[in-house]
Amino acid sequence: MKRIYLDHAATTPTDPRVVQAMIPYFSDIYGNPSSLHSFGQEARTAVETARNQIASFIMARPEEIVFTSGGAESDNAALKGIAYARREKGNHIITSAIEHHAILETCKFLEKQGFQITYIKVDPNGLVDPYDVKKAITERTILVSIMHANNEIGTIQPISEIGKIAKEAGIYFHTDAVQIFGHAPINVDELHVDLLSASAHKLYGPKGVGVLYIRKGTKFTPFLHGGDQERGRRASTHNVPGIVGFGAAVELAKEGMVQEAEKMTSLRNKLIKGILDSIEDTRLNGDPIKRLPSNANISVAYVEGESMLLYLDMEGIACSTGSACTSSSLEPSHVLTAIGLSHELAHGSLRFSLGKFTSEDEIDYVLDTLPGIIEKLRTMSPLYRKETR
Amino acid sequence: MKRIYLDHAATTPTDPRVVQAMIPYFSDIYGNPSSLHSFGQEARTAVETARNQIASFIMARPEEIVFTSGGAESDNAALKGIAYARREKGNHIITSAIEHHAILETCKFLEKQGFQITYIKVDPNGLVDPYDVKKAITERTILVSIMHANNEIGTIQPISEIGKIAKEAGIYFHTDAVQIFGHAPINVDELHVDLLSASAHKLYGPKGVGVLYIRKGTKFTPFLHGGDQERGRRASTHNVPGIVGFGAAVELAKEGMVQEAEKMTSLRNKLIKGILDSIEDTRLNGDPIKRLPSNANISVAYVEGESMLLYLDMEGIACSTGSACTSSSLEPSHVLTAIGLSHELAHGSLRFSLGKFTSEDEIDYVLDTLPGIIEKLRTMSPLYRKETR
Amino acid sequence: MEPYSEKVIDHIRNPRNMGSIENPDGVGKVGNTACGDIMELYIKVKDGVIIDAKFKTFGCGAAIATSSMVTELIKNKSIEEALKISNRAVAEALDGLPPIKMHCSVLAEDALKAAIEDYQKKASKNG
Amino acid sequence: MEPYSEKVIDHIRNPRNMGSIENPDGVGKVGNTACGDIMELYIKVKDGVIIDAKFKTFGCGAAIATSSMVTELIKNKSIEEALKISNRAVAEALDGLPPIKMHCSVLAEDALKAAIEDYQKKASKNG
Ligand SMILES: Cc1ncc(COP(=O)(O)O)c(C=O)c1O
Ligand SMILES: Cc1ncc(COP(=O)(O)O)c(C=O)c1O
Repeated sequence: MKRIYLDHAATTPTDPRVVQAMIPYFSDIYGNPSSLHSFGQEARTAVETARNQIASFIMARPEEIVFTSGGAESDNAALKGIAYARREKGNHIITSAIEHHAILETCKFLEKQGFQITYIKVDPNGLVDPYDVKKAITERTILVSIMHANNEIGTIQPISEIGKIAKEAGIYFHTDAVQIFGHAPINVDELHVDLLSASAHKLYGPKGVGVLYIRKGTKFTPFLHGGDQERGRRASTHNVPGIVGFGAAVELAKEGMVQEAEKMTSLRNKLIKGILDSIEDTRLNGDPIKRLPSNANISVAYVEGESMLLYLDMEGIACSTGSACTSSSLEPSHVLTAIGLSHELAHGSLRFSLGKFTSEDEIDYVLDTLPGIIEKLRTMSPLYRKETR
Repeated sequence: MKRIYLDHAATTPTDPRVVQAMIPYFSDIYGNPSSLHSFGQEARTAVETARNQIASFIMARPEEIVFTSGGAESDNAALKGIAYARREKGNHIITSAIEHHAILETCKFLEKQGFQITYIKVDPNGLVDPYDVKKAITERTILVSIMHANNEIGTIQPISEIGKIAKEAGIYFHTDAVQIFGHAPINVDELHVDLLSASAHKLYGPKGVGVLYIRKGTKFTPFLHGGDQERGRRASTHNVPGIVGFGAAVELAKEGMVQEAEKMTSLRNKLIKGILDSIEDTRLNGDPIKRLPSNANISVAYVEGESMLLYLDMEGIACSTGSACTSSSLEPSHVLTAIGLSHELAHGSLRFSLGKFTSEDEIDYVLDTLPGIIEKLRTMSPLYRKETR
Repeated sequence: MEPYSEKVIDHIRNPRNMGSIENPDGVGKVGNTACGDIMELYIKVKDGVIIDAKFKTFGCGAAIATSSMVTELIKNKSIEEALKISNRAVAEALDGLPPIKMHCSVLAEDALKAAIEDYQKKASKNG
Repeated sequence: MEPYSEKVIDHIRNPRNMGSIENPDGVGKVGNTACGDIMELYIKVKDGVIIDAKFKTFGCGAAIATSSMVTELIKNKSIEEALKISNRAVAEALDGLPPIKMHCSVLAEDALKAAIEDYQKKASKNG
């Protein structure tokens, strides 16, 4: 059976060139970068090369890059790192209602520790209004954290505007850039961010390695306590192959991302148009323009997401859904709810996320396959009454 | 030049068989284990297989195994996870003076959050007296954390006895087993531990992946907040290749560790005897019997550790030192100080840690090389006055 | 989430007794879109025996599979026998469900109970 | 820690002027085992010029390299010139030191100052 992977927002295959770059660092150059001897120093050089690659990619200095175990750790470290470092200054944090769980759950934890969180609402396209951030700032605000691009609906936020507001107010600004990192140019100065999270496996790098950018001079309490690694900002033996892989992935992204984005945008638009045209009672979620080139998030009335996902999987097509049934909370996606979808439409959502290897044939196959599946599931659905329409 | 790696306590080379097991999970079976579609489910199966391998290795249930990014994260998660979950019950934690920095620095952080820590002293061999733990328990004690084997001097603690004391007092017990995991049998029930930390790269597995064992029923607040992964106990996309590699490393350890320990013990003893016999004013640190088979920690009077390390490195021999000069604190190793070494002897320590690939030839080469180096450095040393002896 | 059993997958792929019955003797409608699952169960009863059963479901894979399975389990069973079918029985007949999906089997049991209640109400009215 | 420069490594591998001077004109002894470094600097002075210098050091690689370098820098320099040599100059002559090792260059400067002071004390006594 044909197998089509359209879930790149969940994770990407590691580019074989990235794997090749990593291989020597498992069994040959295996030292601990913290060791003084030559085995350690060779490994250290590899880590510093990757650090330079990543720093130059976002116009940062190498010493502003902290390696972590992934996007979730970067998010946890950013929020807790500032919260604990700035506690005497204040206890108020501003974020949005549509952040990733790594942000929202960390906020919940911080609320239990006495912090106050403002969750900025978004408009029906999922956009944060920078003016709302400005209004939410109080004397006790220590941090603003707004994601760069949303992982479910792909909406890209006005980060630079929000950053400017935070900067003018003298408040640290963090952005979760996990979804956009490696897919569009990023300049930390132009964005006015003090902290930025990224994860290698979203850009054809390995799973289990991330980055937290921390602007020089930012007060920061480590999240992972222990050794002297990362200038005291993150303990634990470096994941050398993973870090090398992240560096290699960034190098490939530098070269390819602009072209890849163009290609994906046109395929993505074909997919969206094809679905909306051929299947009635469907809608696009997220901003039609300010969105990730890879993202097509569609709600299909009268049918539930997980069942669509499973039927698509039976036809070899992999995607994801914001349906409650995939989470233990039994709540539909907080993002789809935040943009005002009814429960039914939130449950009936599909996210197709394209990758650099996605072909037009694959999109055509989805467009051929999906209508039949929807028809079958609608026939099964008590919400869909052909006769009464 | 011959290159001899005797720093396995810092990190081990990844066994090529482990790397082979990991390779398919980069670019072929690359799904996110949290995804419902077949790409995700294949990856999920691989993660669950590794979980079973590791659980059965320590006689635990699979659902008691939580994958982390390494030993430092496991340590942080264990301490903070219990501290926050048990805060109403009490705020007192017992640990030892010779723990890894991942424990001690986390304790320092918790002290700032209002917790009280008792640091149990050790005897001149580095042993914790279980009776001291018993005496330290108060009504407000919520956790005891004592490491299984020390990373510097190799001393193995009476974990089972300490575990029994904690159990009888109804207090959670954590052990940092990073150094011993995969090198000797572990049975979590016989040790009476509720939590246990391990890190794959200390047993020929990959860097950047660890495990926290959490006994069923243990109250635990997640350290890394976010998704539903690991039954809500640790967020972030699974590091599938790393986890598979950890499982494979454990399988190899199951087969080989008893024999390897025997071989290392005899080589290690030859190394220790050879050094003590051929170089005057040297001493062994740590317990002579209750010690890791791999560990030889020697203090050399009149010379400083980093300079010995560098001279050895020039001859192709990689080891480590507890000298202050390798840390940013400028303090010599807290472990060597805790066992009562003078500043001079603490500064003049060398740790050789053997591995399963270490050969007798390599040990002979060290024994041939070291005396000349010590002689040269002693000639340079103002503390060593040949004439006055 | 733990994976679905092969039997669940089979019932998702080939749902048994999908659809509705014209002039049913009993209908059970349970669930709502808030929780994500809606089930409708239709039964045809003759001489106290369920001779036909059909379902319509808006819901996840487990919801489809449990609906499908419950219709299979009750066909040609007497009303008394059908009333004894618990959500656990439905889940077991499917070789188990992932823990977070057990609520779907509860919904299937509820739909069955509701359909039988509806039948009994109608029967007592007509009787 | 950042790696040592090649020049530092060279001075560690081949320390210049290692040893002591019999009947030196000045000796500087600085440091202690608590901080991990001890340096002894010996100088021989003729007509206000340092004609020989030797060192003994207990310490890390940077301590050895800075001791070695400082003896090189002061040889054949006048006392006045030698007094102008700062710890930065020593570090720079070694193509830099890792930040956490800069204190070793301070120790080398201290040893030099102490040796010159010792020489000046002796000289004024004899003079
Ligand atoms: C926006 C966003 N933030 C954070 C994360 C967490 O990244 P990771 O799974 O690598 O920890 C993800 C992806 O899972 C994401 O999409
Ligand atoms: C005893 C002990 N605990 C914790 C750690 C931390 O493990 P990792 O570096 O894998 O985070 C180490 C090794 O570095 C260790 O030896």
